[in-house]
Amino acid sequence: MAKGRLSFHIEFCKACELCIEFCPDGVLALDKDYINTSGYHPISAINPEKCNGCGICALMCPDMVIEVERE
Amino acid sequence: MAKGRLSFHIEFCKACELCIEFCPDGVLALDKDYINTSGYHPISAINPEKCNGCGICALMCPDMVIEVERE
Amino acid sequence: MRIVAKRPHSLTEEKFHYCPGCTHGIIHRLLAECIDELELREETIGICPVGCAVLAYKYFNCDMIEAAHGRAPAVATGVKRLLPENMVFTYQGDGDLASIGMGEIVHASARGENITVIFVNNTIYGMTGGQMAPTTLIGQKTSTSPYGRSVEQAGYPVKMAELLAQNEGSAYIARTAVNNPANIMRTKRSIKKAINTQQNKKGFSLVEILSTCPTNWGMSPLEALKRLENEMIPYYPLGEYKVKGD
Amino acid sequence: MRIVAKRPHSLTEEKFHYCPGCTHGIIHRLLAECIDELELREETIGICPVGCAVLAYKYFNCDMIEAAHGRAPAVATGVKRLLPENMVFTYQGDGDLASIGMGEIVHASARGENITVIFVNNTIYGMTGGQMAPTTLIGQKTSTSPYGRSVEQAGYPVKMAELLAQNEGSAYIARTAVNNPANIMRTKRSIKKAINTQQNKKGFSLVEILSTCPTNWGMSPLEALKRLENEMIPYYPLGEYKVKGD
Amino acid sequence: MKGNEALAEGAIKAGCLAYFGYPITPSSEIAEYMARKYPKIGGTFVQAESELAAINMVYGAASTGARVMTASSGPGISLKQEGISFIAEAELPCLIVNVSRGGPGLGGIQPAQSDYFQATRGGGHGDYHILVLAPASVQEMMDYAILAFDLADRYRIPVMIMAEGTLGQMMEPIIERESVINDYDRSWATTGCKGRDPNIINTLHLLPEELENRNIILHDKYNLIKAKEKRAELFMVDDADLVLVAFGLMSRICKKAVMDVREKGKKVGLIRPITLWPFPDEDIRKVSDTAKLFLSVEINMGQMIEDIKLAVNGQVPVEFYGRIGLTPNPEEITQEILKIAEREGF
Amino acid sequence: MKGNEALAEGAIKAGCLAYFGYPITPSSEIAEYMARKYPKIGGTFVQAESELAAINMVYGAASTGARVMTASSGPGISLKQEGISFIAEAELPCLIVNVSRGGPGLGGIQPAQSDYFQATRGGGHGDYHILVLAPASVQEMMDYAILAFDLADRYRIPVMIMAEGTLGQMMEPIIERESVINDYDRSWATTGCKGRDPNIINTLHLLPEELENRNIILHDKYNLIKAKEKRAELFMVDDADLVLVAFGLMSRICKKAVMDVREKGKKVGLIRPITLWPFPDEDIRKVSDTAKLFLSVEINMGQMIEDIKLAVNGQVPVEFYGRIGLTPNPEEITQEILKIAEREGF
Amino acid sequence: MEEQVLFAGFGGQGVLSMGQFLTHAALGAGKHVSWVPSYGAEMRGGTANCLVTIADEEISSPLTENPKMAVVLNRPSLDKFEPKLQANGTIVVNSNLVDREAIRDDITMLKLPVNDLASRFGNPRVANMILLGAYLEKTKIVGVEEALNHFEAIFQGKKPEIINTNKKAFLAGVEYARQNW
Amino acid sequence: MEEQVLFAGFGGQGVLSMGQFLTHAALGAGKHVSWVPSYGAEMRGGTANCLVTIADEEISSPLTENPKMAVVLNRPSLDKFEPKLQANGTIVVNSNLVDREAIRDDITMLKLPVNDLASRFGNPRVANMILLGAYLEKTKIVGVEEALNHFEAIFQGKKPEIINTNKKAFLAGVEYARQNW
Ligand SMILES: Cc1ncc(C[n+]2csc(CCOP(=O)(O)OP(=O)(O)O)c2C)c(N)n1
Ligand SMILES: Cc1ncc(C[n+]2csc(CCOP(=O)(O)OP(=O)(O)O)c2C)c(N)n1
Ligand code: SF4
Ligand code: SF4
Ligand code: SF4
Ligand code: SF4
Ligand code: SF4
Ligand code: SF4
Ligand SMILES: [Mg+2]
Ligand SMILES: [Mg+2]
Repeated sequence: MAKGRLSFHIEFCKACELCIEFCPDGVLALDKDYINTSGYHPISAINPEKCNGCGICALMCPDMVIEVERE
Repeated sequence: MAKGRLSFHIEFCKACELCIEFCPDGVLALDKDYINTSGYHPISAINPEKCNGCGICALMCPDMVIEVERE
Repeated sequence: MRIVAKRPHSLTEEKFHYCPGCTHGIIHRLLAECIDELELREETIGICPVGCAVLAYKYFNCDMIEAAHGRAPAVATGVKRLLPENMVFTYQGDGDLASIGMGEIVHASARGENITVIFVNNTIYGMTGGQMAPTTLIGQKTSTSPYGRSVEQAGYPVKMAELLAQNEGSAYIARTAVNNPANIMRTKRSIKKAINTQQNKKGFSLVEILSTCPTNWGMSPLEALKRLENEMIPYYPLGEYKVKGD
Repeated sequence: MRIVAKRPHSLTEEKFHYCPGCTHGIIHRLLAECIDELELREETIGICPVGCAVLAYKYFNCDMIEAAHGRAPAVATGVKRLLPENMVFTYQGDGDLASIGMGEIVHASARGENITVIFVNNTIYGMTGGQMAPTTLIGQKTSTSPYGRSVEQAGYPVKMAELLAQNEGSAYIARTAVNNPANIMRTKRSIKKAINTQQNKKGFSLVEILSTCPTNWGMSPLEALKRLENEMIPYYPLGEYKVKGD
Repeated sequence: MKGNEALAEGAIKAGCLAYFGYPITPSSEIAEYMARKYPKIGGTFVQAESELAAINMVYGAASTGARVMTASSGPGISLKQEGISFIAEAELPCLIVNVSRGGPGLGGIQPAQSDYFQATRGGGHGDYHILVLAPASVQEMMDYAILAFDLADRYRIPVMIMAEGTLGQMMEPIIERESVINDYDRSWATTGCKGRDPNIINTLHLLPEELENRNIILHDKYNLIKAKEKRAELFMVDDADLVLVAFGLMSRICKKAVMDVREKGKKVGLIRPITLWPFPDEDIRKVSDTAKLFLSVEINMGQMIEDIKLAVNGQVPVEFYGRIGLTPNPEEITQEILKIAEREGF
Repeated sequence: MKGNEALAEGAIKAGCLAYFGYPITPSSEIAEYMARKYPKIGGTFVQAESELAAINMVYGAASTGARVMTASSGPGISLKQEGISFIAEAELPCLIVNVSRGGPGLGGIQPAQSDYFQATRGGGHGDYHILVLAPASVQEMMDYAILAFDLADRYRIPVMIMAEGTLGQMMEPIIERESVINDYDRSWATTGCKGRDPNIINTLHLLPEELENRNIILHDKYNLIKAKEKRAELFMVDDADLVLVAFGLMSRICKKAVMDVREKGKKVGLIRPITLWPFPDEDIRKVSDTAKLFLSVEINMGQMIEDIKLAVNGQVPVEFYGRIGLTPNPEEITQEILKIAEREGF
Repeated sequence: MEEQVLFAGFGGQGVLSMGQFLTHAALGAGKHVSWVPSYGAEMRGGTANCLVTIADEEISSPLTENPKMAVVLNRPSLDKFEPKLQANGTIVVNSNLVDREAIRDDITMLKLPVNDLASRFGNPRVANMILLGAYLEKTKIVGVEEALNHFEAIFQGKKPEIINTNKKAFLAGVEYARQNW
Repeated sequence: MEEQVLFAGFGGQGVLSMGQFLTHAALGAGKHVSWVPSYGAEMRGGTANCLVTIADEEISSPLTENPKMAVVLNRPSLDKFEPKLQANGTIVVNSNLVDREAIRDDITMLKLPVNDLASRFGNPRVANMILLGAYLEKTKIVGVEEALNHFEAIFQGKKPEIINTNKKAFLAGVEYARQNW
């Protein structure tokens, strides 16, 4: 099964959670321990290993925070 | 057969000839012997006896020159 | 003897300034007759356009307002919102309504403004000397389309009746013509229907009337009627495009 | 490893000023991806509206012009007529395009102007703080329809795609949405089709995109997507309304 | 209460029950206030599709003899110019509010006074004027709205209230007013001609003589207004060497500066035009007999200064201090005053 | 050749190959001329759906760096005010023609000069100016069109030619000009960013500092234009007691009157402003050292007289003679001059 | 020499083109000319008029309220312009549409039954040419021959038969003036 | 007495309502008050601020470039307004989003980890109330009790639980100020 690798431009994240909602594999969550300079808890991968690289999160993200690569 | 009586407000006539064209009984013609103050040869009835009072001439007249009565 | 035809009360005694054979005159008379027959003269407030009918306020024997070019529907909205029980009509040419006034007419229709619009489409700007209108037919020569209107340069003639019928707010939309006695009678019926629509508070009503401009078409009044019949009606089909039930 | 998703070249590195979860951002990205894929960045001239997307000139990495409120189609006409080989697009909100800009958009379409219009319909005036738009749904509460939009007072929401499809000059007219991955992909396909239409000189092309305004709807981004799906799509059916063949 | 809301409330108190407008920052709260209030009191609120439609709806509504208003800002006011010219010619009373922002072009939404020329010289075509009032507090936003409708009816003229965006946005406590509504002749209104001859509202005059005649009639009216309605507030001008001239919010800021500088013993005063048209030139002329120098302080690049110069007519020099985008604050005005006092040895 | 046609031909000679406009009397012949000519020479003629669309098409077309123009009159020019403010802010070169008619409102189509304030003070919102030229003959209609495009490019500013309707309608023989087209920097134009960074045409400045900065830049440009481009024609002013000031067609009529009165031995002269903005105030100031009285003659109720007073600055009295609808003719100007000479004992 | 003549009549009577014809003829004769139409009052059905100024050197003012000469084709125009004519001025009238004598005794009125003459050519549109012919024959502002030479130039693009009828009409006017004035 | 305080932060942080709350409270306390928002720069995502002036008699100028006090919720606002503060002025900051010390030594900086405290209430929107409580406790421009009395009036229309959470947040701020400042 395909594997994906994620990278985040967290300073651009506005914590809208659209990516989280639409990720089929529950890979994503907001990082409650960090506040970016815009004052938001940015996105993070809680279980990156589950990522299949489908790119749906990036498709839904209004702010192009997420870059997805796939094997 | 119905008879019509015509009266003309000749000062309003602009000699457009629409009434003449549409009169079914060839009752009307321009009066070449008179020029109204607007500089037009106004409408006149050349054979009034033929008028059936249908009112088509008045219907077509853009300037309400013609008044039609019918028996 | 009974009177078959005479000048309606809803017109003043003023002589029209229109060119010989211009059918603006016929349309004025039809509208005035409808107002007479519905006994609305004293309740009516009319809005004139900027166009050859700019002087209509001298001809209609009721309260009249001269609007800026294309803005009659907005002016009518202001009047009607404050006097909802009065009859409010606008009388507009194709340059006035379909060109500069496009925004106002589409929105008056979308809002379902309870007004009646008499739209005189003669495919040209009469008053200003025969420039192209949005309704000018393909190939038609005007002073700003001297080689004939081309699609590349000016696109396609707009069909206002069809366009406005799209709006939910439009309650009565029809297109008629005044090129012969039968069509003139139909035009009168449509105008009356439009006014009834307003009286019944159903919403926006408009009658697009195909009309002539002998002067700027460079034709005799009779030739002009023929052109209306042979060239305009085929492109602008007559009929009722929207009739809202209750 | 191959890249599945990354920032398109046709966008600058600027961070969007849009509110969290506002789908303006998604639409920007889709348009930019199409420009990338068609390799048009250096041929493109974009016109921004006055609305929340007023700063789009900072985001699109191509020549950009900021137009007066509602006039983008006229500005685009001026550009396209002088640079017929360049790709010209306007990006407009529903207040900009469907309210103040109604005259310009209807005429650009009637003229068959060979431009592409990205029409972002979020049923509200976002930038100015949530006033009613012509597209605001019946019953929807906004700062200028605080008790919910009523037909009596404000008439019916205008359906621009349906209206503009009427014009002969319109070559491609579609309505899409960005509420889920599938619709987002469809939206991208429609945008690309619209640009192709322009490249093939077929005439006016427009994609109406149903979008969200979490801030002025008073909803979370996720609730906003739900509203788009449950309330907007039923009133504004998705699909292609006009596809001109050759 | 926000300034914009105070103005809207004042209009309602003046019996204005019809609002036609298109939203634009920083004026939108006026429309929003009416949208909330009118449904409860039987008023008419229409969000027009554009400023053009709005001003022409006002034209129509005013033709019925009702008290009506619209509000906008910057670009929106420019779009209304054709309509304003028509309303002025047709002599229809109404209120037009410009909660002004910085231009030109789209500019910004910062407060500004850069529409002074447009308001006082007629941004539209033809020889016409509108009466222009410039409030300086939230209280005056309400009071002048009431005053505006009375003046509009008295002279059958469109009245403009021009207020900087800040004034529309800021909150201050206010005293609610009860307004006396004088009734004026409305026999000219188009309300349906039952029992009378038809009325006509028209601005077309094709005959040269007729057009000239209309312009003379308007001109005479404008002269009458000039004779009767000039308003200004004079503050510490009697012994002043340096007299500041400023209107609206700017006048309030200048007042603070004047007080601060007076404490330093400088003889400085302030003239605050309340009517921008007609401009209170006599007041300024009189003061120019004793003052040594005028300083026009504006939130623009220098517009009212022309009216001051025309009033002073070369008697004493008139200088300018202004900026746009950023509103001059009391501290910098104080500095400017001291600089001049220093230079001139006041 | 009609004045309007001469102007159109001049524009073509200046390399203007794009016209966007909406018809209105008495300007329509310009559009009609372009509609006939352009198809033959590869020009772009678009009859816009409205003046609003027209001016915004000009905004777009000018953004590509092309020479473009529009023409209108009275109400149409009012509708263009928002667009003109945008074009001025964006510093786009273009030509806007006002073949003026009488207002306010729909008014009439008689010649008039009652849009003077609108043209010189900016009828639109914000602190901006446009360069305004006033031709007085059919020949100048052509010559100034050529000049206008050069000035527009040199200063990246919209230029307006303001001509009375009569001038647009009348026929006079003219000498055809060949125009030298200087080439100016166009690197700012939006033509697609191949091989360079993207260009942006924008008038939005949300940050106060940015907005202020923009206004200062514009202001400096305006001062430069004031320093370099003021133009006027002086006629028999050296020994004149009474100096008439008139522009456009009116100046020609006044010239005749001046000549007639000179024959009667009266010392009368004429100053004819050619640029209405920037206004040739130095010329007038200089003459005010020797002249005893100025008479502003306008086809309006008195507008340019303010600029004359500002220039004279109280040195000598400035009087006004004008009417609207009817153009003052040489005979009545002569009478007016003699009346004043009589009264003042010149 | 600086002459000013006013042409006035109904919208449709071709008064403007009458003036334009004279303008072109005079230009051909190397004069300075200005033609100013009263497009102002010229609404549909209204009256139209134009003022032609012909001079040897540059024209100072193309406008005047008191022309020396006027050619009027209808009654309203006569009523309007007779009072404004300069003393000793000349006014040419279409006697078919003008049913009165001159009121002033310090001007000369020349009459011509234009419509009657025009009907001879079956085309009422040539009325203006008849008047112009008579007018030029009488005033010699531009020589009749010179005018004839410029017909083709002025009517360029028009069909030869049209040009011919107009020439004939023009000459008929010349003839009438010779006979009756 | 005429005090001016500036509130600044991100668009969404409720700085404007913080100022409005103070305005209403002060009005309730019978003062002259003006509230001026910087709606100017307040674009989506941008920074917002408002200036509140409280005085005993009529307010001369509602504007100033140099307030005596400022409450800033983020770093950009601190960078922007610290330099403008009057000498001996006080600046209150949200230490969660402001990661630096004061640069000037002639002003007092008071810190408060607003986001941390707010998370206790599960609702980040109350952050502004926490700050306000602390600020009032410290400055006494309006008495804490007086402010509390006006809560219902100010929040009228809002749900009781909302009002309560805000009150709690407000008091938490007061408490924090007592403890730490
Ligand atoms: C703002 C403005 N623009 C242009 C004009 C000039 N104008 C007057 S009428 C008209 C068009 C008339 O055509 P239409 O509306 O079709 O009426 P018609 O004369 O054909 O009946 C135009 C362009 C104007 N008066 N005002
Ligand atoms: C002439 C003019 N009128 C009004 C405005 C104020 N204004 C700016 S944006 C806007 C509407 C924005 O709504 P929309 O077009 O739907 O864009 P959105 O913000 O929703 O994306 C308005 C009314 C303006 N800038 N210019
Ligand atoms: S790529 Fe797919 S699986 Fe991976 S995080 Fe994004 S949405 Fe989830
Ligand atoms: S969609 Fe984008 S902005 Fe929203 S939470 Fe996910 S990464 Fe952040
Ligand atoms: S009434 Fe009928 S028959 Fe009589 S004239 Fe008229 S059209 Fe002819
Ligand atoms: S239709 Fe009327 S105007 Fe025309 S000729 Fe007949 S009567 Fe005269
Ligand atoms: S110009 Fe045309 S529309 Fe106007 S009156 Fe004459 S014929 Fe009728
Ligand atoms: S206001 Fe609405 S449309 Fe504008 S950015 Fe915010 S969410 Fe998007
Ligand atoms: Mg028409
Ligand atoms: Mg929107």
